[in-house]
Amino acid sequence: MIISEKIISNISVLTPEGSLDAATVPQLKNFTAKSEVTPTLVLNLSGVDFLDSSGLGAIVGMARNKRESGGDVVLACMNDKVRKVFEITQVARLFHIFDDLEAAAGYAEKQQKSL
Amino acid sequence: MIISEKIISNISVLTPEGSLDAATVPQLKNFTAKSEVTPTLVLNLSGVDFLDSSGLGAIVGMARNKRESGGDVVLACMNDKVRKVFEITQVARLFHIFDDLEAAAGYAEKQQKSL
Amino acid sequence: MNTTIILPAEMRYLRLATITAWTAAEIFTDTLEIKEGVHDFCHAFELSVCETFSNSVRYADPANEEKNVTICFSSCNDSLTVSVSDTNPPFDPVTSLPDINSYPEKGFGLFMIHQLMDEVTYTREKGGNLITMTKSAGKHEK
Amino acid sequence: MNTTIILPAEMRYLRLATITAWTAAEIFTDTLEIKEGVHDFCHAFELSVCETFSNSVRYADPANEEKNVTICFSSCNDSLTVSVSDTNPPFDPVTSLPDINSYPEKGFGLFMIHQLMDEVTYTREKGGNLITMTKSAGKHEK
Ligand SMILES: Nc1ncnc2c1ncn2[C@@H]1O[C@H](COP(=O)(O)OP(=O)(O)O)[C@@H](O)[C@H]1O
Ligand SMILES: Nc1ncnc2c1ncn2[C@@H]1O[C@H](COP(=O)(O)OP(=O)(O)O)[C@@H](O)[C@H]1O
Repeated sequence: MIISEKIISNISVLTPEGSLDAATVPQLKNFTAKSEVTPTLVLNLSGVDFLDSSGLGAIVGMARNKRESGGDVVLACMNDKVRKVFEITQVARLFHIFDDLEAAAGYAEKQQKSL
Repeated sequence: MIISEKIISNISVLTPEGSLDAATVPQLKNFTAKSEVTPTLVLNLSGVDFLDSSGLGAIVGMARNKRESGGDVVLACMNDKVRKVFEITQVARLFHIFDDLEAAAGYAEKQQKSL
Repeated sequence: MNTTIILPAEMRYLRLATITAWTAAEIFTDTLEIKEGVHDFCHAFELSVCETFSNSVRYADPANEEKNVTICFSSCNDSLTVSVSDTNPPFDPVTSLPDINSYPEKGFGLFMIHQLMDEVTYTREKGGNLITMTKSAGKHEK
Repeated sequence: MNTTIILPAEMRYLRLATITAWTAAEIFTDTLEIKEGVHDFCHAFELSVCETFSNSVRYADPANEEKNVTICFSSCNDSLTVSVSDTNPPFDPVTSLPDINSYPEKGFGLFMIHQLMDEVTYTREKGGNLITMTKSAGKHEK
């Protein structure tokens, strides 16, 4: 799994690519443990073609960590297969989910400013 | 396997898409048996991601039929995996192979005119 | 269709398990000449096999070396069945959704399988677990 | 790695045979952390399994119903081996290239396998054919 990081509207945008599952989740956790990101970040899921419950759990854990310290995780650009996992588990209602990456980063920036 | 047909420079261009193998070759044979194509045609392999010996044999058979009646089959746009099959079997030397579709159709048109 | 794949109980084979599941489901829908809902049907098998295979790897008994996980596909009319068997200790197949508001990081797997499949059974067999999951390609999305 | 897949001897399973071969080869190269030539290595397995599986289907004895083809992957150091076994009548594993100038439509399969693999053996076993093919991921293109 390749994970890249960029800044849009002063917000860290993480873009994992490939399958986010039990085999690759350790790489995402490793990446977020090491990299310095803004308090509120955008997880751009446009490159994630498959998500399982381990990947979902990792995203939920990331959100909990961020929220405990006043930040947040905002989700963007999930395909239908990924969205389905968020929906059947009802995890979707924990998140702000955007179809557009710029809109997600804009929302995240406003959130972060209001801290 | 989806096969489409169009005309470039007065030449029929056949574009099969997907895997051209023992399981899908019957569809290519069916298509060429039914459709009316120019005496010289271009087989555009840009959409063929995999070729096996059955697919290769079907292309060789198509070339034999065409040449027996004075026409030809010109090949275009094969990826590395497909090219390898042509090379290890030495079948490559039976064909004119182009990387560019327009160039292939141009060459085929000249061939056909000189009949 | 009657297809079996036997994989080592290691997480790096997860990819092979899921791609086999997707492709087996796709071939099955081809034979039925079903066009609608094929993507969702294949995804249900991909995801359910992913969840069960990764559980079989994760909860394997470390003392038991050289473990395998066996995945079998079989069909009956318009239903496809996949079974996943391992040599793990038994477990209680709870299927309730964890409390979302506590931000749970696990416990979604079996719940999801029950959402995705028409029928799920758990049995204990020959010193291992056998999970059998069936879904009809004719029915529409639950 | 020790992976087995058992497929019905029907051409529509060819896709499952080839995708399994590609993915098994890819997982094997991951474990070796080899970066160069991975694509060619995986293609060699994809194509060789395609050729042998489709032969097993094509040349099956029609009288023998409910036939299966078994594909096994195993590794040793930097070599991956795949064996394909069927329940077909025996055959003479000729490996010469047909005369290209006569525009042959068949007879390329076994020749190609010998070009793609480092070692190919043919044996007759338990009323069927067993073709075993090995390739080292370390060596470079033949
Ligand atoms: N194949 C298995 N072998 C042993 N225990 C299992 C197996 N599958 C599931 N379990 C048990 O069932 C529990 C619930 O599984 P699941 O719903 O997939 O959630 P999670 O794996 O995230 O905890 C697991 O925590 C585990 O204790
Ligand atoms: N699995 C098999 N079972 C029976 N006969 C086989 C098998 N594989 C190959 N053969 C025989 O060997 C011949 C050569 O095979 P191959 O080189 O793949 O070319 P082709 O299949 O195009 O003829 C086949 O024509 C067939 O007679």
